[in-house]
Amino acid sequence: MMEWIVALCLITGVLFSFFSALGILRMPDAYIRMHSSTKAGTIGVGLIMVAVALHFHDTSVISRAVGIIAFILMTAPVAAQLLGKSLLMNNYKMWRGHQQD
Amino acid sequence: MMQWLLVMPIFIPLLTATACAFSFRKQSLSSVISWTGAIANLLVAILLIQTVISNGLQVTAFGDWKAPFGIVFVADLLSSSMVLITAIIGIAIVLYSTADLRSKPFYAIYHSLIHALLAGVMGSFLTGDIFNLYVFFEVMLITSFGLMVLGANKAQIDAAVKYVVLNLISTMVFLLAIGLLYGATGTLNMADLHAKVAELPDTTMMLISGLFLFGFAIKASAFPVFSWLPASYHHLPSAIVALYAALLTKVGVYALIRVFTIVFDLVDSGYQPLLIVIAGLTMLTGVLGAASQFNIKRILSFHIISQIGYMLMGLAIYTPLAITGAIFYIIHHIIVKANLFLIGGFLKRKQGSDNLRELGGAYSAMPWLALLFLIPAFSLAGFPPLSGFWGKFLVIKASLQTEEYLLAATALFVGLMTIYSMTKIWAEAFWKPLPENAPAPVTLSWKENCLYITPIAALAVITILIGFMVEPIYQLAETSAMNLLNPQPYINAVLGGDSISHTAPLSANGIAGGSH
Amino acid sequence: MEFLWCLVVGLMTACGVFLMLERHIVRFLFGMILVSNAINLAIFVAGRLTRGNPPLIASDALLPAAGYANPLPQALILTAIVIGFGLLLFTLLLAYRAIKELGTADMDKMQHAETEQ
Amino acid sequence: MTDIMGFAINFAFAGLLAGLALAFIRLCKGPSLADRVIALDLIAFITIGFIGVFTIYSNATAFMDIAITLALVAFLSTIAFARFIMRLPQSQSDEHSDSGEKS
Amino acid sequence: MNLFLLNILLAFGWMLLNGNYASTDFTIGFVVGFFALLLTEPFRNKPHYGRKFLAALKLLVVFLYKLLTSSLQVVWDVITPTHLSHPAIIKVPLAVESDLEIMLLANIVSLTPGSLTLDVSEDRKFLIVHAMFSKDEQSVIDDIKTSLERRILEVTRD
Amino acid sequence: MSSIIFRTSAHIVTVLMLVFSVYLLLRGHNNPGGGFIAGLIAVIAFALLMLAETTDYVRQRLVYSPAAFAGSGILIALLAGLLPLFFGQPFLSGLWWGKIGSPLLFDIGIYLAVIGSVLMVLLNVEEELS
Amino acid sequence: MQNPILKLWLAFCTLLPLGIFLLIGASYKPPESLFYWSWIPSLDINFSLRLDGLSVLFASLISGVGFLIQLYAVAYMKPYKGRAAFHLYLTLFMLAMLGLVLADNLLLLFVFWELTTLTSYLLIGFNHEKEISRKNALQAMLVTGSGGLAMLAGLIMLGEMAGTYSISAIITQGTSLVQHSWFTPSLLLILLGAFTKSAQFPFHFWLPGAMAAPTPVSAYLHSSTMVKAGIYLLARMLPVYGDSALWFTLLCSAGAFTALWCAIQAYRQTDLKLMLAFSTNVILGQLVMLIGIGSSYAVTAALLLIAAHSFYKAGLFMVVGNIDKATGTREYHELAGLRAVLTISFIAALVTAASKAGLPPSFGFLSKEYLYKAGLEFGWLLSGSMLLANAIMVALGLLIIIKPFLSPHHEKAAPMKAIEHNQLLWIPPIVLALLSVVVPVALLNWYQGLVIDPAAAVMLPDTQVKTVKLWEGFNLPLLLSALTLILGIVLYVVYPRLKPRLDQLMSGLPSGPGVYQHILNAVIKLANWQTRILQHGHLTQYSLQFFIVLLAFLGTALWKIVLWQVHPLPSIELDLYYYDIILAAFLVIAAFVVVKARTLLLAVAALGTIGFLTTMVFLVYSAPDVAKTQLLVETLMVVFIAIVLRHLSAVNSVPRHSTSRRLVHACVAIGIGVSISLALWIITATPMNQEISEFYAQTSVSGGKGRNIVNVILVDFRAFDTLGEAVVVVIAGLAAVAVMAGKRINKLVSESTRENR
Ligand code: NA
Ligand code: NA
Repeated sequence: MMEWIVALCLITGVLFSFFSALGILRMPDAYIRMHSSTKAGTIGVGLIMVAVALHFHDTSVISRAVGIIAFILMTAPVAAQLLGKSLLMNNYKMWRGHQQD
Repeated sequence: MMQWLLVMPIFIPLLTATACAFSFRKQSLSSVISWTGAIANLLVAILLIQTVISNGLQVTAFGDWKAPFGIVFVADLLSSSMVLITAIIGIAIVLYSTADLRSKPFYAIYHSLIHALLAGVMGSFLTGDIFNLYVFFEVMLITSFGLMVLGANKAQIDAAVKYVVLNLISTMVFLLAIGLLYGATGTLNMADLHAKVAELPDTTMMLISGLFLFGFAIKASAFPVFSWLPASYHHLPSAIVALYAALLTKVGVYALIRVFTIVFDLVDSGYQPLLIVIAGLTMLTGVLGAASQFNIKRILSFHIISQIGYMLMGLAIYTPLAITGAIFYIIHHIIVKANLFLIGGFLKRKQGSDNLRELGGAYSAMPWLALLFLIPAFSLAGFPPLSGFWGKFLVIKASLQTEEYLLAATALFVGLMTIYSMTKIWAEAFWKPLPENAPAPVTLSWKENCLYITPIAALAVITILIGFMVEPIYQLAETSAMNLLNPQPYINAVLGGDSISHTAPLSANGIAGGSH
Repeated sequence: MEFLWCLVVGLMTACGVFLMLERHIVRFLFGMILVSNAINLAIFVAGRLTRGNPPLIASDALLPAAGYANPLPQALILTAIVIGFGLLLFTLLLAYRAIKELGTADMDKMQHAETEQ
Repeated sequence: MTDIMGFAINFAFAGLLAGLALAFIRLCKGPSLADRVIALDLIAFITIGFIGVFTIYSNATAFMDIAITLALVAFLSTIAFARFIMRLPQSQSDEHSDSGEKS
Repeated sequence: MNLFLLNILLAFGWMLLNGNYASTDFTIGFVVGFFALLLTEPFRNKPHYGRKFLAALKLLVVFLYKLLTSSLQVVWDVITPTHLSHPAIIKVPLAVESDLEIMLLANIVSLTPGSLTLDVSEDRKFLIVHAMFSKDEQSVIDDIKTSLERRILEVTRD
Repeated sequence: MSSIIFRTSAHIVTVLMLVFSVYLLLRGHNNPGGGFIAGLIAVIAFALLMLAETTDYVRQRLVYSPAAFAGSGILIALLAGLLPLFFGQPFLSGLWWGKIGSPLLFDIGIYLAVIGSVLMVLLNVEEELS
Repeated sequence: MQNPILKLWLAFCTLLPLGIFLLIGASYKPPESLFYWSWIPSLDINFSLRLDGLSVLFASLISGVGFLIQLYAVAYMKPYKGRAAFHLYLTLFMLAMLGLVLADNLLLLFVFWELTTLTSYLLIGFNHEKEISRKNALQAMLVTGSGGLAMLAGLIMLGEMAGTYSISAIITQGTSLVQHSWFTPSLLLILLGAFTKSAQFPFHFWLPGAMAAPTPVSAYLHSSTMVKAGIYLLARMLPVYGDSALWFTLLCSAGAFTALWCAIQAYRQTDLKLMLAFSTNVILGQLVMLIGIGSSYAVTAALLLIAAHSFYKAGLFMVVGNIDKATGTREYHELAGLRAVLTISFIAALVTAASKAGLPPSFGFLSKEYLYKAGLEFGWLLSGSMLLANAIMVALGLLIIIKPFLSPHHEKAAPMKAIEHNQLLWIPPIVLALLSVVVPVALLNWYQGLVIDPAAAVMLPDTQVKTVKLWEGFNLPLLLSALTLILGIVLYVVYPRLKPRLDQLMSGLPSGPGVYQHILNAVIKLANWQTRILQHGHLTQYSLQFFIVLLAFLGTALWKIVLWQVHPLPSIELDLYYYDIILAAFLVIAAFVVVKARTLLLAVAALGTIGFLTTMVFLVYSAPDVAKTQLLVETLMVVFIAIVLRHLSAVNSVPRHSTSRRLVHACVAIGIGVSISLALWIITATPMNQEISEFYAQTSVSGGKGRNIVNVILVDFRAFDTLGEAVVVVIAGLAAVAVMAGKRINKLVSESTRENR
């Protein structure tokens, strides 16, 4: 039973990661690519870590997996925010849509 | 006791370097620390060589992990005499820089780096582990980078770029060679490698030893991979270039000698004929390079290359006499070349230039300096009975014995051209009257003069002593050469773990006398 | 499986060497980084490869699990990586200084050292 | 290792490496500097995932420390790049502008 | 007081990392954490812990749910051949004030559907957000303010 | 760079990294880790802090100059090596008192040396170039 | 002479040769070993001095004439600035010369030989403010130095052939070495040394050039001592090499030609000093010829000529020195009526010139008689050449005496001043003039017993020489002497008409200094050319050079393996998973991207990717510590580059190499890469000895108290590496700050905060 859950987490996690990568390749502009990498990437890695934690059910591994998830949740948006800010500062042209002053 | 003594040549300079680094704000304090360290070094080196002479080869295994599992330091006659010479040069440079670089803002860092460099050099001499040799080479290399860029101007930065770029190539290849050697033999200890390398297929051995030869040839500035040296040395402050000239390339030669006797057998490696050609061309191109220069430091830099050729010649001939000659040559050259650069630096300080076209009148102005110049200059040129003659004599004799006539002829011709270069400096800087548009020489305080002249005079005295006390040094070099060509006692001592005596006791006063 | 990595080492070295021959000093540095990586990998490969069995000893054991990876090359590479880092860091800043001081990143235009003043 | 785990792991390796390829293409294509940094950041994420999968595959829990380390340091390089882009003059933030070379 | 709490948390984190729950490990973790805090002094205004636990849990659940849905939304846009998005950059007025609050909000905004924080205005009054599906800017702002900012305030304010 | 979001999170992340670095230092002997790795992580932690705040902020947090850290690191490593000599063992031999041993001291020395030297460069580069 | 120390020093320098002379005279009972100190026994180089018939002749000449020269120099050098140094050099030179003739060890002899070269360099260049002095000193140094170096090889060969470096031991082996394959080479090499030192054609030119030195130097070095070193060596080697035909041919032809050629040159000179210098060459040529002949008469003649020449030539040089002092010139045409001021010098000149011209009963006459005797034994060719050379000597003698001293003083001649109130200027030449007459007339028996017999015994161990007599009745040699005199007078008479013709005739011929300068220039040109080629200053070309050499190293070894199938190539074992291949492919692709990247940031990003990929490789193959370190280091590097990048890209764009050059680069790079692949593959295909790693695994817990073997290696088994590595990192930090900060280094390193600055 546990194996099935682990496998499920793994597969969905990898799928999210893959689509995240596909997203940054396919999406039309840098802002939207960041949406893709930040959200899908985070959840992808997060799910894989959940899979690892479930697979080993060992405190040290679980603590590390949780640590990684927490850390990614904390840092990924910050990184995206700084990149976004850099784009803003350079007056990066959006693919479409508009911008408030 | 041995456990203490063998590690001190590394420990003391590193400690001194750290202490100097901590005394940034007080120049005089860092001077005192630096002097103390240098003197302690010399004492340890003397003690070490005396122990080796009286008790034979000494080994210490760090962490008490016996070879080949741990790293060992091995002091045989060769390495301990190299350490002694290094310590002597260390003192000379430290004294000299107290006068020469006192006003510089990087004074304290400079002393720190000098001692780190000495640690690297002595570690390279003492280590019995090939990877550890790499580590000490890196200590040396990065320190030399640091010294090179201290207070650098435009030309010095350019010189540093060339020095760094080309030396990094050597470093990479050296590391690769170690990797391959380890992959082929499974060991890193040089004594252990001796037997394991012998089991390798010839071609594998040639492959790996070729990489070592290439890497060390760059360090030693052999033809055709010496370009880094004349491109960079002449822009360095004299004290630094004296230190480099004396030690860095010699470490390359030392490594070549070690590796191609203890680890690989030069003859078996298949590189002997090539090395003979390299040696000849190194001598020749170096000395011709010098003949076309007018800058004292640049002339001397090119002469480093040509002199390296003699040392390589000794190794290439690969007889006991030849290697004896090479070792003798190394000992002589370290002292003499350092001294010449120091004198060049003093001239520059006095006259503000080291271009021969802008110099002159030093003979009349400073007759004592003229005398002090003559000694190392004519020693380098190979005038008997000065030290340089004996090294030349030994390698030439060895080359005649092995019927390498062309090599002998080259060595003789290079000797003639060396005379030409040395007399050129003498005639232009000393004999020639000071050019009319040249500025008046700087007058130095009595104390400064002393600080400049003491190391110069001391090294000149050592040069003369080596020239006259040839026998003990010859004995030392010969015993070393014998031990290199017949390394079984070395291997037994290193792998057996106990220090055993395998050297015939030498008259200790000869060698110790040479150091005062 | 060593064969594959021998090939990779060679190709990475080739790329690195090519870059080290370019005129832009920063490209030289990139080449150095590549070659340095390749050589670390070479040492690793030379010590033979073992899949998925790090040289660690479990808390209740005295020996590592059978078929453990060769630890010595790992230690050597660690040393080599750190030393390489030091060298590269210095080279990077030297490149910076050279560009500032000499006004060019072109190594063939750096001709101040060997022209007679 | 059971069938389902075997499949999942193989799938994971393949998927992650495919993702890596896609991200790498974006890294090469740019066009803006930010695009490359985004791609590099994602490559770090994918590498973390790969390490996780490999930990399961090899049963060597020691590898998890690498994942943590990577999570820590990838952040720093992204930040450093972002700052680099911010500090560039506007004209240089786009294509090929930081090229040190003449074509 | 809160620093102390955080310190204890760090010590527990230490024990977790070690996978070892002896008192010595706690002590070491505490000391290490103490020095780490000493070096960084992270918080200027110190939030109260404890009673906010429930609110925090609620926030977490909402957040995880939103993260999942937002990811699916992105993935959908990625795998469908046409680009569905109508991006816009929007200024969201802020009710939160402290650094920690702003950070939390910004991060959560970035990880929830359709929005990505780009910056905080100089005067800390606005969050500059890139919205992916912004047919109506006000609805985006309202969503952020009601479902996220309010919950954060519940956690952080008395 | 003055982003509130980044600054605030950087402080948290730095603390976490420092804790993790000390953890790796102490556990390195039995698990992957050790002085170098731990030192580099600490450097990265401070680098983050430096990017979020200013170099002066980092220097003030450090109290002593990075060079002093580097020097004392080398000093500690040297002394850890020297210690066994007083017990009649060769340089760098392991001396153990329970779980504490001279190799650990040595590792701490390496740790400090790495932090000191890399931070020295980092802070100076940052100050020089910005 | 106010300075008492200087006074004392001059007295010492003067009395030292006198003391040595007296000591030699007092202690001489040949042959005996004077002194033995085992200097370098391992090399058979000993400080052994031996006084036999040959050395006693030279030693007493060196010390005796040396004493007179020092005496003369005290007066002559009075106005010179560095006179103390001058006497020092002269004394050192004398000691070196003495050592040379006394040494009983080939290498000891060489040591002194080179010391004479060195000291004479200092003496020739004594007037160092003048460029010509420096130039000619160098010329002498290089010419004699090159011969000396060749001789070194010859001496080593001789010593090796004989199995000993002791000269007396070699001499006792006699002609037995002739069988050895090194006989001829060593002969040629030693001759090269002797010929250069004794200024034989074509090396003769340095000797006249050396006249740039102050006159006492010329009188000493270039008449009686230094140049005779070569003669001494030849005389010494006569028992060893004398029997070979090559010896005879070479010495006779070189000697005869030198004598003739230099005689003609001497005849052409107008500077009195140069006349004497070239005539010294003539005597040296004759001496070489005599030793080449090596007969009993020849040896006798040589032993007479050596002493006779020393006396009259030193005397004449001093006279010329006095002329120079009195008038400020030595030009023949500017001198007249000197008898008025140089009365005593004139007497000395008269006697010594007579000896030079070979007028009876001078020493010169005696030696000339024996010269002709020796020459006549070998036919007319040798005798004829001797006759011509000697006739010119007569003409020179007349030239020196008649016009400068005897012609009346006139307006155009140089003004004169009296100098002979300083006795030291005329005592030495008078003593030498006296000796030139007294020895042949009164002391001939004594000379025979003390010098000729023992010396001949050394040179010709098997032959008894005849007793020398001043008057042997009318015979062929006497006739030749008379002929010489007549021819000499004729040459003197036709001098004003012949000289311009000769000058015209010889102006087209290459001169010695000209050829020397040509060779030197050619070498310098070659040096400049090779330096331009090798040290061109283009860094990337240096790198390319280095890599090509590396490729050559790798290539040769691999060539042997692959093409010659030295050992069979291992088969390719593929134990791979698909992710291995993908990782490998990515690594290579990323590396290519770095190469192809047109922007620096792309290259950096690709490098970062390579960092991640390598991490994965280390992970896959069980190296967690390495993976972590790689990751951290790579990231830090990227951060540093990102900080610096802004400043790196904001520079003038850098052009690329030409396409063809880059093609070469690509070939070299691929060659190196492929070679490394092959090498690594060949090595990894064999099983590995993992003994050491097994030891680590076994002792990690028990000995190292750690469970992470890699870390135990780092901090225990190989902790010393780690210490070195930490040192490297710290110094790299210092160096990096230093290179960046330039002169502000101290501040940057020492202060903890910026406020303190
Ligand atoms: Na050198
Ligand atoms: Na190490």
